[in-house]
Amino acid sequence: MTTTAATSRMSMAEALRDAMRIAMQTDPTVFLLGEDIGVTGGFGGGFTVTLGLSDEFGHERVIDTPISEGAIVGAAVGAAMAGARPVAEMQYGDFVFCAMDQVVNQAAKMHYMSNGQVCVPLVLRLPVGASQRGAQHGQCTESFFTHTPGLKVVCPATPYDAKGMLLAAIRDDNPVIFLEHKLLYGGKGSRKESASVLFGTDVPTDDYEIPLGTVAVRREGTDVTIVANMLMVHRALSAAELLSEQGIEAEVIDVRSLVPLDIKTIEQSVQKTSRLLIVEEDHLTGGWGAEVSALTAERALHYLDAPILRVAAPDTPLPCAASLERVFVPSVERIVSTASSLFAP
Amino acid sequence: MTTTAATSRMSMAEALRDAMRIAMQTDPTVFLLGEDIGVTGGFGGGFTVTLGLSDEFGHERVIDTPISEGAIVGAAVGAAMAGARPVAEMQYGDFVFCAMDQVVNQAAKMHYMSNGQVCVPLVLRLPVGASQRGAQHGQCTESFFTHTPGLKVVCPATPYDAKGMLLAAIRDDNPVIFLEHKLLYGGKGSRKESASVLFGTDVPTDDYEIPLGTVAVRREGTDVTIVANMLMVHRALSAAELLSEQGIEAEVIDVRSLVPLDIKTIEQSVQKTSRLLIVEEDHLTGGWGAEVSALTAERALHYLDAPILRVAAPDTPLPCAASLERVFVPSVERIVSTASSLFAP
Amino acid sequence: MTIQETISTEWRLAAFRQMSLIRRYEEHLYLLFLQGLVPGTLHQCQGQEAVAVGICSTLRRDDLIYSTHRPVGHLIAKGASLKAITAEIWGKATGCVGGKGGQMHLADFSVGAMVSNAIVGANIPIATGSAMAFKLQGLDRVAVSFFGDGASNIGAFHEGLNLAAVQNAPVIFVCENNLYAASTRISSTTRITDIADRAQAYGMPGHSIDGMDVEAVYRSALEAVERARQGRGPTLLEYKTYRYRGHSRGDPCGYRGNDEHQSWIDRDPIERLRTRLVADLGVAVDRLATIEQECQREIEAAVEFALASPEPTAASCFEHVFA
Amino acid sequence: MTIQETISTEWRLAAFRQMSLIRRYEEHLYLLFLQGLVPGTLHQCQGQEAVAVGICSTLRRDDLIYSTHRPVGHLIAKGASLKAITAEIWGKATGCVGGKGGQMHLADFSVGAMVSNAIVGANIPIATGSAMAFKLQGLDRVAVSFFGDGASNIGAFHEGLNLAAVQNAPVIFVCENNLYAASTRISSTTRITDIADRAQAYGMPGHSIDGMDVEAVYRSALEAVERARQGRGPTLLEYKTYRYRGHSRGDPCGYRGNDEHQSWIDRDPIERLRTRLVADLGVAVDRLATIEQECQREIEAAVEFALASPEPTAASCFEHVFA
Ligand SMILES: Cc1ncc(C[n+]2csc(CCOP(=O)(O)OP(=O)(O)O)c2C)c(N)n1
Ligand SMILES: Cc1ncc(C[n+]2csc(CCOP(=O)(O)OP(=O)(O)O)c2C)c(N)n1
Ligand SMILES: [Mg+2]
Ligand SMILES: [Mg+2]
Repeated sequence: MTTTAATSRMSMAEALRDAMRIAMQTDPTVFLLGEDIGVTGGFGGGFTVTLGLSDEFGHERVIDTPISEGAIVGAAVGAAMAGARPVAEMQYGDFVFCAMDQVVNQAAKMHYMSNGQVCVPLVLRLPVGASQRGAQHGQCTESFFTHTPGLKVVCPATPYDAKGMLLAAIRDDNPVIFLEHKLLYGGKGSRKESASVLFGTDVPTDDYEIPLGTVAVRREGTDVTIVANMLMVHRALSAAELLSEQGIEAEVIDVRSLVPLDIKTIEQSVQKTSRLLIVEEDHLTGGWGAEVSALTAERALHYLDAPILRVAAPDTPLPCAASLERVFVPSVERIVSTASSLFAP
Repeated sequence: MTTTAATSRMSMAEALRDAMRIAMQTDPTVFLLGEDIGVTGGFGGGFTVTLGLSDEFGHERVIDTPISEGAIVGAAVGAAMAGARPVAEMQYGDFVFCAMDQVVNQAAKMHYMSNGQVCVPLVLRLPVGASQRGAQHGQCTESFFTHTPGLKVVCPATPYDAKGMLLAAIRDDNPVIFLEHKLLYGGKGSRKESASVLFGTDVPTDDYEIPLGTVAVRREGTDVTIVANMLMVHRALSAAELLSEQGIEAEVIDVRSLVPLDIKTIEQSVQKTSRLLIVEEDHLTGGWGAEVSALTAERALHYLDAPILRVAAPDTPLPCAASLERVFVPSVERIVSTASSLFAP
Repeated sequence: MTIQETISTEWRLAAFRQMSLIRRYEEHLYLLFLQGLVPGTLHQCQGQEAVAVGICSTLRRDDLIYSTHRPVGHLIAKGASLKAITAEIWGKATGCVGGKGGQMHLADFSVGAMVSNAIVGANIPIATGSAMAFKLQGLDRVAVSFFGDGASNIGAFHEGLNLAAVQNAPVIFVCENNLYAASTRISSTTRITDIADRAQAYGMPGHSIDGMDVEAVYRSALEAVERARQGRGPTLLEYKTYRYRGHSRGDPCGYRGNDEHQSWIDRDPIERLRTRLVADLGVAVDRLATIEQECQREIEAAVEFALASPEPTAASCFEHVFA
Repeated sequence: MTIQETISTEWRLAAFRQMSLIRRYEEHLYLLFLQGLVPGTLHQCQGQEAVAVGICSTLRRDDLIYSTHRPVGHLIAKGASLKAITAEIWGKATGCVGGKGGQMHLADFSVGAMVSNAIVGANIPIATGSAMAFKLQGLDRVAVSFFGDGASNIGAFHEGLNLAAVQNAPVIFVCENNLYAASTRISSTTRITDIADRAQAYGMPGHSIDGMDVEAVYRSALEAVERARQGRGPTLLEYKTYRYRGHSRGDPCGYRGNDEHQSWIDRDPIERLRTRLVADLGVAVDRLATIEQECQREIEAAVEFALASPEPTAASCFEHVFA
């Protein structure tokens, strides 16, 4: 990050919009497609992210599609193979299951199946995370994609990362699954999510990229490594402050890129702290955290002074009521108490 | 298994057929649906499993559907909620991605979303495993389902288990994903898979169930625990014989049920052997093996004398050529050498 | 005797009551929402009451309906407990699905209202499957799938209708064409104007009908339901209608014009039925007003019940994953 | 001057050559298969040659085709390297996709033949997307999606055609209706007989055409391709045809009758064209025989090439996961 560049206060929704604007300005083959993303007088997608872009770039480049998730992703695959750089949106990440064949059997595999002769440079944006809408509107779907070879999977936790990673994702020659947590959008007014945690930070107004495949150490610490993504990064940071009061210094690593995964940095941190806690909003069983745990058990077992623990959503569908959602989504308290338990004698 | 019962030599395809026959005889609400499963003069599905059943039970109970994977699973969900017990088939497991919304957002969640007021007693049969058909006809898809709360996930490795588990699955009140490895069907004649490993074993002809949620210890050993499923159970057993020649006695556990998972038995075995090797045909990253590793790193870390290792398919799409498929699918040699490496000084 | 002649004043009064209950319930919620008192999301059906009521009036209690993200009208018309659905919207333990569902996932299994589905189009093959199960079991029950114009563009519509047709399943597909899918006008997502025309692609009867006329809805539904019940297969029924309020909470409808809006309000199904009852059939204005007051009291009682109900226990989050 | 009159003897001779090459290639492979010499799976297109050749003869090299699990005809007609596809079927390093694909996944990017797709229907939205990209870039290229009767029942068909129609995308949807999807006859999976009728559901032109007549295929394709190229949108073309051999390797076709089979062989597209050339246009029988011999030699050279080619290296299994 060049510190001399001009910055502007942006929510994550604004930062994402800024990234798409710059990408479209700098490359005429970039276009957007999704439901309700460009309608005049409309929403700019489910979370205002594309608001105004159809005015700026026209409805030919900001395409409102029918409710046809399979065709949205399928068309993105076909467009990408024909020289364009589509940015497709699912209104909610949960709807990607309607398009799963196109993601898993097509987008992910075509480069390999062509023996490297075609590329599929598409971005699929998925709003994820619980927000009091129930079981079909709040799943964290990371690990369906991390398990699919050929897909890059990224999940920014800050406006700055969101902009730089989206620009990098659009310009990447591979299909990139781009997860956006609803409570991090920080939109304004009536379309703001009620439990939002992040409202705006200074983000450079110019064109910059954050290389995919990197993690970010958000807090240094010596006693326990906490690996988290998206909303959970923020909860882990809050937890780290509370742990610090108990004399436990946590190192918090934001795995903003799950594929490729910078396991080296995690491993080095674990070598230092000897303790690993993974925090994810995804379901426990088979979440991306299981893979981080398995990699650590393979590569750094002898450095560990305690079991590898995971704080995750339970293996239940997502309930709707706020009171139940609070039980479901990992809380700061659960992170603190689980981290503390690693130090139990 | 009652040893007095009459038995008959059955391939896994025959054992599965026998289970469906008994289920349909004993319960009029059981019916089958899928592509090419009941056509007169046809195939009995992609792998002869349902051959003859439409003659016996009629085309009303052995329903040949259009090529509409989403509607196959969707109709199964609806039928299950209306008092029937559908057994749906995908011709190849890979096509389930066309039906993923119905599996993940509907079948898995409806019992929970109804607060326990409806059940979804369906079975979804998925032929999996590499068999020289390339990237879209051979994926092992276990971990997409183990990660989805509300689904049971089972994967027999023998004709005996196949029959008893399919009967249990059909009679279970939950949606059960039933994985069948193509190279274990052991079909005869022109429709036999070329690299099949299992041709027939004695299977009781009567009605019996194997409780879902159990593992089977296929070989006892003291030095290393090898956890594997489906085809890999057989390779692990071959590997165990070779390891025995090196003086290493492997305990081989067949995780024929992935959800529910009997982690206790695995844990106890690891407590005995102090070494764990996981073998799966699924891709390495985020396979079910990652979860077994993570659970072990959480529960039995201090028993381990060596890193937890996994032998899995690589993180590449499945290539078609036999020469490449041999590189892709874990071999006996890879299992032996990886297991041996756990004993390196 | 044509079917039309069988519509009685009693039927009309019952329809008036149900439509009024739906309208007033939705408006009551809307007012509470404006005061910030409704948790979660909100998809309302003001303007579309005639479809829900006309369809469900032809169904038996043991027939199943599968609704959508916009379920209140369908549920009320099928006879669901108002208290239980209200408590569900408020996320309470007494909610119809214990707070797990919320506004988009309402149900009342005692009257055949299955959990409403928030994946657009997903209930189409599901309803088809229920109908196939009825047929398999030799029952004369039918299943109904409700969905919108937008849903007719998703793969599940195609697969579900085709499977139902070829299986001759006793299912009725009810497309409420309110011209918009969220903010997107139907003309920008398909080149046809009548969704009913798609029935031909499956060799199935399809009819496009005025969804602002509860009697027209009733007559068309009666024919389709009888057809299904008699084993003569599915029907696609499209009803032209309009949603008066926004797509979901906080939608100011910037994408559509006031004139269009007004033209539909001018054909309001409740006012139309009121006129018919009062002007043509001599029902006293007061009688209708009494019905409306009764509805209002029922609604207030339901909201009171919801507000007074306890939150679900934390433990219930973990219940009912498996049967 | 009607389009028909523009068909020249040269065009017919070229079509004869291509159809013969496809037929003889497939038959050659079939004989090798019977001897157990062909690895992997096998889905052949004998009988359907006229569709592949008629369509591709109207395309430019830079137009894209998206084929299926039954790709050989389409690939040859588009001008793909016979050696490279044969080597691919044998899983060799010199295969068009280095052995990674196999029989169901053939390609030749130098002539616009994209990797053929073995998920039924999946190429329909993909071809639509390529067409959208052409339009976006202001190019006058077109995309073609080939698929079967069975594919017209999957959701991707519905979503892809509707999106193409509403986007006015330069894409041509070619449905080869060979009456069967694997073993399942079309009459048991849909209630309509002409898949082309489904075009109405999307406000798109649809035509049902004799797929055993390469000239009829050519004329219908020419119209659709020109339409697309001129920005007037997509067309659904359905060709009635028949697959002479089994669905895939080892299928004895127990589900269909000999009479039906024979009735289609009687209308064989290659023999029909031969008759036209010889009887109507005075082309010498020998000239056609020479063409056929040339085809045969080309085929044998391709198989020799494949057999003599090296296996892919083990390392290549790990290559090209990411760009
Ligand atoms: C598969 C899927 N895609 C998108 C959505 C988001 N969404 C919810 S309602 C809606 C519009 C639905 O339009 P329509 O079917 O016409 O029903 P209406 O809302 O008008 O009643 C959309 C896009 C969804 N819930 N499911
Ligand atoms: C989504 C999907 N479902 C099922 C299959 C298995 N399958 C391969 S080809 C085929 C039949 C296809 O029929 P049709 O579309 O008519 O093409 P044809 O084989 O006749 O050329 C089936 C069922 C598949 N490959 N993909
Ligand atoms: Mg609508
Ligand atoms: Mg066919």
